[in-house]
Amino acid sequence: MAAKAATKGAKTVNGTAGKAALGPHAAALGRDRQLELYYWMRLTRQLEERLVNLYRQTKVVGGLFRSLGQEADAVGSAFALEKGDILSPLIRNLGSMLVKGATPVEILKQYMARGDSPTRGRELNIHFGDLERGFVGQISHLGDMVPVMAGVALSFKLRKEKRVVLVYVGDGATSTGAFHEGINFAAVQQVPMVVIVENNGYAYSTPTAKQTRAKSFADKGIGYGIPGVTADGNDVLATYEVTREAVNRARAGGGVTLIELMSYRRKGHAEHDNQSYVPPGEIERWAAENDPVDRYVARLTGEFGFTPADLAAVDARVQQEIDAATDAAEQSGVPEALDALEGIYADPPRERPLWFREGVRSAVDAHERPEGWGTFNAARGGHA
Amino acid sequence: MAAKAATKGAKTVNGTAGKAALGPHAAALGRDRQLELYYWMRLTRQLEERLVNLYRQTKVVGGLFRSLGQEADAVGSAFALEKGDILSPLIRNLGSMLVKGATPVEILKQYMARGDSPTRGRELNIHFGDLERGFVGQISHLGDMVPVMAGVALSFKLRKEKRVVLVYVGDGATSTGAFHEGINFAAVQQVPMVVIVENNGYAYSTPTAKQTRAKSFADKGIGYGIPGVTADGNDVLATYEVTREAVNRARAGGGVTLIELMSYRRKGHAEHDNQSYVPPGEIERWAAENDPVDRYVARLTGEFGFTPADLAAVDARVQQEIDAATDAAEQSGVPEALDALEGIYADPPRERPLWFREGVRSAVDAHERPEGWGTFNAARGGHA
Amino acid sequence: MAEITYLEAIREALSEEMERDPNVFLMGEDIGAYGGAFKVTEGLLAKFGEARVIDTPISEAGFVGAAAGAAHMGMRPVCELQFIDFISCAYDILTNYVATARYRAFLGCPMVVRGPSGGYVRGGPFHSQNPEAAFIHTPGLKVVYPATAEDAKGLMKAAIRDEDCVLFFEHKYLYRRIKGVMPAGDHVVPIGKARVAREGTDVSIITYAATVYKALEAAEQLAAQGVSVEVIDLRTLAPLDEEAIVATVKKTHKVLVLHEDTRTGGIAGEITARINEACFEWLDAPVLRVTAADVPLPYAPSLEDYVLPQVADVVLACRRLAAY
Amino acid sequence: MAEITYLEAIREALSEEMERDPNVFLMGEDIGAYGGAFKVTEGLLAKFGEARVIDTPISEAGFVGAAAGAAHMGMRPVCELQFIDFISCAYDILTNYVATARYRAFLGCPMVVRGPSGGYVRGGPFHSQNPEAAFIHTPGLKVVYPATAEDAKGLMKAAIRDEDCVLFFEHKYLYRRIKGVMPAGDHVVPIGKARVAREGTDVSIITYAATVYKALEAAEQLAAQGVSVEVIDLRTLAPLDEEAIVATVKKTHKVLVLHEDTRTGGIAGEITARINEACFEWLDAPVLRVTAADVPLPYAPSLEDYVLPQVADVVLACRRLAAY
Ligand SMILES: Cc1ncc(C[n+]2csc(CCOP(=O)(O)OP(=O)(O)O)c2C)c(N)n1
Ligand SMILES: Cc1ncc(C[n+]2csc(CCOP(=O)(O)OP(=O)(O)O)c2C)c(N)n1
Ligand SMILES: [Mg+2]
Ligand SMILES: [Mg+2]
Repeated sequence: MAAKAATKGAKTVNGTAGKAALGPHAAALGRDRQLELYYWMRLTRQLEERLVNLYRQTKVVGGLFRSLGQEADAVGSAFALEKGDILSPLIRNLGSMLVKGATPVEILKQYMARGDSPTRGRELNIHFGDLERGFVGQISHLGDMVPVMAGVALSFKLRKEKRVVLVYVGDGATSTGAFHEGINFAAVQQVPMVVIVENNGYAYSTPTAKQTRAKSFADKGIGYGIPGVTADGNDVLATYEVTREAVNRARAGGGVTLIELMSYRRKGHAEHDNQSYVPPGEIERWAAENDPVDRYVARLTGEFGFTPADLAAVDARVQQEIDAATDAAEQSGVPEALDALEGIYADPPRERPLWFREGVRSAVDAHERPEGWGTFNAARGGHA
Repeated sequence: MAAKAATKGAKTVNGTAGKAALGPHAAALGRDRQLELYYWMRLTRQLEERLVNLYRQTKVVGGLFRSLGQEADAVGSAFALEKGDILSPLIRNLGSMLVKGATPVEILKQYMARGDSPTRGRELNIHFGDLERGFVGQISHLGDMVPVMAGVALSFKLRKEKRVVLVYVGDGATSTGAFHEGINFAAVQQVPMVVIVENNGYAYSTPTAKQTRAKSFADKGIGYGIPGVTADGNDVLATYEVTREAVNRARAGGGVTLIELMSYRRKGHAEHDNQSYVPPGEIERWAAENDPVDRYVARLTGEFGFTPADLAAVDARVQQEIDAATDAAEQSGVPEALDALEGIYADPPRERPLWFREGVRSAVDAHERPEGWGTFNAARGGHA
Repeated sequence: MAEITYLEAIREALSEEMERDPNVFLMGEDIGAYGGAFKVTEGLLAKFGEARVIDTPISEAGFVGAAAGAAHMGMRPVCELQFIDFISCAYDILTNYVATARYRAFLGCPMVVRGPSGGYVRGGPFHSQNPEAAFIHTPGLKVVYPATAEDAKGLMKAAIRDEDCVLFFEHKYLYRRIKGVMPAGDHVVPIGKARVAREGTDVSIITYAATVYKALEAAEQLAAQGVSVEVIDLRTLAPLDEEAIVATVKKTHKVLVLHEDTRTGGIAGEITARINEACFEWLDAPVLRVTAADVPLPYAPSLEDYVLPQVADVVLACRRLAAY
Repeated sequence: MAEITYLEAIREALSEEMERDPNVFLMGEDIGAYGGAFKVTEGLLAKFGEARVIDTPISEAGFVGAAAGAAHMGMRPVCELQFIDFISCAYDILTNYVATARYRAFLGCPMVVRGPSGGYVRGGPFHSQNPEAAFIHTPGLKVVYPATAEDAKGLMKAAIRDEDCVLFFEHKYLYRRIKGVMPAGDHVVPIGKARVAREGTDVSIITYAATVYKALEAAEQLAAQGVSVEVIDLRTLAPLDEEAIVATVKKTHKVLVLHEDTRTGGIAGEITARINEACFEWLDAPVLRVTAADVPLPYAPSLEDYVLPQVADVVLACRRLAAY
């Protein structure tokens, strides 16, 4: 399936890179919005590159998860939402979160487990959210966000609010019972929800053929009585188009759509994964022939008539924002140990320290940094 | 959906009752086998009628679950298996179990919670099994049997045994995560398994339209990359035909098939359910126009040339067997209290009595019979 | 005022809360037209309509998860599990998603998950469970398990108003057997407070739900034998009312913990540990447990009766404590 | 003989058992070509082939359920959960189907469910769990949780040979930190037997898994302060080795139960209750607990360190007991 995805993706590119006919929604985007899409993709990529540096400096606590080569799918789909809509990202949806208003400094602090990070050091990497801006923090257990987001969408329906939910799952996560129960519930209730399956060819090391016998993930739609469509996830405009269509349908009361976005995970599951299981040449082929940023740049400078200087200006802005965010993040401190006891419940607002910790402000004075221990270690490993 | 099912079922009957073209497998059945099908359907129906009597006499402990109007679907499908194949029944598959060798006296003792019943009074109604004869006892949690039976089928594949698994789920049970995870696993592993969805229009009080938006349950096959077919579950030969085809494919290494059998639940979920939620006339219509036993009788005496006396002889045999089984069941005793502590583990083989029960052989001398308490009561209620 | 059953008290609470707060709505299997397997929600569809009484597919993880999402948005969902035994299918969602939402993501889950629980009803291993231990173990969840009709109503109202997820276990043996007169007005029983069901001086029985009545019956028999028994009905299992537990230990110095759940890993262990930590010096005897035996609950009356705690067991255990 | 790690010991056990018995096979996510998230199964695909090392879809209920079905037929499946935290997704299948199969249907489930467990690794709330309490509560399941490399191997071999389902928790903090020399021959450690990890006379620490090392380190410090500590490594959590527990209580009369799991509803409660019942008279002090705080385990080092038990906590608690 990975190979198949590769072929498919490649096919879209051959001869058509940057030239696929524009759908009506994509065609309606003004020049600002066209450039904005580039900004988000570039920001996603560069921010992850910065995280790689920080990770190598052991400033990232836990694993680092990349979306290299999948930026279009994340950005293009989230770009189809309106203010008030809510999405639930997955580990490769940094781009979606940025579009929805997450800031680079939040991401960096979060990865560095800082005390003023969005989860105050409680949760990993990009596992955080903000209902106001419109994204809900995922948990690790794959599939669980589907029923949860179905419930968010149900609240929109019950309150007759014209808002839409977008939930992302990976090809692997479609195998979970939670995915099934959630999407079926949403379909029956006809809530305003879009489900995106990001088919990036792998779930950790598992190729799609070992995940499902279905020919395509879009085929699963029929079993839930909802439309199922496939699009080229490495074409940011195609991604935007298909999502916008589904979002509009949902907003109009048309219920749930299942969208499969074809892409490819060019890095390992996390930085520690050496991708030994990937057939030789596959990654290189995708990088050379089907990089979503390259493809969009070609289109921007060709079809849409932007100049290299236009793009360079965006690049410079991105770089400057990331530098500023890094400085800010590095300055923030580690969480105060006693904060660990705050806010499990609304009432009581905090747990009492255990008797052997009364009056103790932190458990150990110098936090031992666990040394390496193979694939999982604090400095060089970690898992979503 | 219930209404739709009704229409569909009725459509099959109109003008064709007993006259649907025979498929090759059904056509190959000899006269003995044709009559045997009648025997199993009649046995199923009459045994349940006997259970109703016993239930009214409060001899049944817990609820009573009927398969009235669904006998063809249970019998015809199980009839497609060979010795060595293993099925997992649901609450409406008494007929399947009988075909696989469960005896009336076992069923009666089981419903009466006798000490020498197949589960020694531990489990309810038809929740019991025997690997030798080829049926596995279900648990109440719907959907769970799908992964379990996928594992039984996996053992056949791993050992290169030419055996097949048949697992039943209701329309309602398809909504469970376990169904999804199990069938997907089986499909990916290409194990020799047939999954039958008995679409009887309702899950307890819930009509199919509130269970799924899919147009048909067979449509779910495509999402798992396996064949999905629908058949008239009230035509015992059509049921046999479609199952036999799938069983043969599975045995030949062709993997999993999803079969939807259209039928109708003429009684309530259990005897206590008054079916107030069913549209007026629906039950009567099915009873009058689409009773699976009536339809098969018409075919036996019409197309296949059996005489009323041939059938009467079967009826008499059935009645006599049930009478004998009832006598035997009524004579068996209640479980010995201390048996409750036997066989949770292979080792240790039994639990020690709790300290306050040492030397005590039974907890209470006269077992209080809980009085009625609405929809759930020991004498008049119960749930699968 | 007329007496109503434990079951009717729950229905009354649901109905009153739905009237009071338009955000309250119900989800579950067969709760609409059918009124639920035990008829707890009977009449509520007619009263509040399909948008607020939602029949779901057979998807416990699906609709409990959906409840969490709706709760984040300020709705107040109440989920019925047809039998509490099926809460196992929502275990992941409840323990990983719901219980942690406030802590890891600052998202509230004001929701209730309720269902008929418990044995003594010949329901067999999958219609008789007492799954409280698995959830008491999960920080972030609250667990209540009322014994009286008054508490069933008052705790349900408190549960619906709570800002966090409350698992509300209803004992099906009590549904129609237990009755009470509801206090007038807005009757809310605070979560986290135990109740002295009977005062006594020699031995304390700490228990909850159906076994409260086993304890009371035993206490009656023991009174005739000169042993004065105090019965504590915990009502809330998480958070535990440690104050009430300590108070009764300091009063009688002898404790029996009684529960219908299986023995190993049941809540009695936790209570024993707390007593050890908080008031070991006041103990004049070991904390003893009367519980179900460690087996799946069998179906036949003779077996079920053997496995579950009975009045005679409680009497025996209290006599042993009294004589200690 | 050379030392090998705790992780290698597990791999060695799997490999030896697969060689010994053709019915043993492995299932899990990414266990084949990739060798598993922690590389426990590395090399086994090459050695035993695709039929015996099966990469599964992300379906914990699916493949754990399938393991049960295969086990009924005489196979001996060993399931890897990528992280034990995902066992919650198989909670229903394990507690309702697997645990009850022998009792209600006379069907054996000789299978092992194993996975990397525990904290101290900055894994955050969903990659650090200790879910043993939920399963110890379930009759029909066995639970082991080794602390040493020798036990990891020997218990794994026993688990695979057991006629019932064994949940095998592997502490990921120990995977590559702890080493041992494997005893020669067919090294099988019986399920259900605790181990005296250190002899002592003043205070007993009852613990298991990673906190065994916290206990040993504390014991070392306490020895210097004149307090002699006995450390019991339970190894098996279900069934509990009550004999070993009682023996140490009768020896030291003072007990600290130490576990990494959260406090409320953790196994310490059960141990405390058993001690109360079995040897209350021998207690010279309350049974105390050192455990994690009742919160989801946070990710940042300062927070994780605060929540989890540390050596200093154990020292403090032992000193309090010694002084009692
Ligand atoms: C229920 C569950 N099981 C296992 C895991 C471990 N795990 C984390 S990510 C992952 C692979 C996910 O693959 P996919 O859904 O395709 O997303 P991708 O990483 O490719 O974006 C696995 C198995 C998990 N998080 N949740
Ligand atoms: C996981 C789970 N949830 C709820 C139930 C309660 N329950 C028992 S039977 C039933 C309806 C089943 O409907 P269906 O699958 O269509 O089978 P049918 O009774 O129609 O044959 C329900 C909801 C259950 N047994 N398991
Ligand atoms: Mg993927
Ligand atoms: Mg049905």
